[in-house]
Amino acid sequence: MLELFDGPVPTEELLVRWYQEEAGSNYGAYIPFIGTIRDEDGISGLSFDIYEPILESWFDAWQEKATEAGAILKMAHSRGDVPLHTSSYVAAVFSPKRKVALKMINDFVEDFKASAPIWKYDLRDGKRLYAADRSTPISGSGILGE
Amino acid sequence: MLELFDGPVPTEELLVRWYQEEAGSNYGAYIPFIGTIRDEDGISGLSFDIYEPILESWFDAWQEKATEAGAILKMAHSRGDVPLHTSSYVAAVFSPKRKVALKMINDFVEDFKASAPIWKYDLRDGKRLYAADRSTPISGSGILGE
Amino acid sequence: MVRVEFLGPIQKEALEVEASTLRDVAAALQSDAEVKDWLESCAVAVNDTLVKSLDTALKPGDKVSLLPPVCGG
Amino acid sequence: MVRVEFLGPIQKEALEVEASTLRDVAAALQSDAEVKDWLESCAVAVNDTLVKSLDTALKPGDKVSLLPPVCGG
Repeated sequence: MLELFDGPVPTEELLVRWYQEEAGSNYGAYIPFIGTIRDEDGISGLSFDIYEPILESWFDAWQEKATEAGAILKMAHSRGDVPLHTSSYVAAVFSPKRKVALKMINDFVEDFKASAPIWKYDLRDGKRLYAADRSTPISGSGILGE
Repeated sequence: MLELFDGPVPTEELLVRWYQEEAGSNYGAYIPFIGTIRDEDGISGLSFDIYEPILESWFDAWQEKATEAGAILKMAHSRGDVPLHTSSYVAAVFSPKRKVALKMINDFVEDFKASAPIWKYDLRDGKRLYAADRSTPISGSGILGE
Repeated sequence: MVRVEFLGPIQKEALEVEASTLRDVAAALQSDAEVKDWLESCAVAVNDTLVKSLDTALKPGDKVSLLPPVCGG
Repeated sequence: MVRVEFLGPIQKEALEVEASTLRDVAAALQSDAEVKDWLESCAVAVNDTLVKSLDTALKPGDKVSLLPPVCGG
């Protein structure tokens, strides 16, 4: 399940609702990851663009991988502006097994950072500035420059 | 912070309260781990004994390690009986950095399983049976048998 | 004609390009001053599937998307 | 005398043992049929600190705890 929100994600509600959704599913381990906007470098917040068709197919491929391991994934992300100290990203894995869950949340979050078609902007002095220095080319990038 | 509860841990309340407690602390990553009792092998639940003095010193040593990495840890665990599909264990790391948080929740939970002075019992047919086959000798065990 | 779309921070309207493979798209974009500097760092999707070869065949109406470096979370 | 306590699933009341090192405690427990089989798998704490040497010195009033294999979570 992939949920997108305009502005901050409703972290408390998601953490509780996801727990309750799977309360009877007999998963032994639930590991959420929550990403919150830090006050640094004088920004007033971050802003995000998402390309949904490819985000959805990326997430579906991960859900399939989770299913093969007996696990499931849930994810929520913000579109648009997100103020300091609020959250823009919540992901979670549920698995019967602790070790599967610990490895999967790590691998999922790392691949998310490297591959999910989401662009980040600093909000500073009323401007929306692409965070080029913290961004990563998706694997296979550059073929048009050859 | 280490919190012990008679019976199930109040997972929803903990996940939300811990998030709110650190909402202004400028941590970028929050990763809880929630352990829930699975319905397997005909048990009606699990039960736990805890030796608190050593659990506390074990946790304090981890908190110190977290502090050195700029992170903090929180943990809650059950004492006594915990029914199926309720939770007995919630741990969490907060860190400025994603990678520190992902590594720390893994290492903390794995060391918890290997070292925390907590004993698990299956509840089955009205009896409380030590889960010897799933238990791990603490590092350095056996000196009295030499 | 295929439609070329620019995602995220690339501030550019979509283009219509005559192309039978991605190689034709690359040639058209390399001569476009506005977008040239993005090419080295962009991934490419055809009809919302990422592709990795310039030999990828295109047919009229296909959608080619350029995805600059990402940073979700 | 030191006090020897048995934790978790070891169903045994605490003992008072005459001991100047852990080696003396080991000798006393090895001759105790109720607890003998636990010794190979137990960790040992003196005054709530885990120790790894039989040469650990003990003084009157010290608390020695036996910790059988654990499984929290």
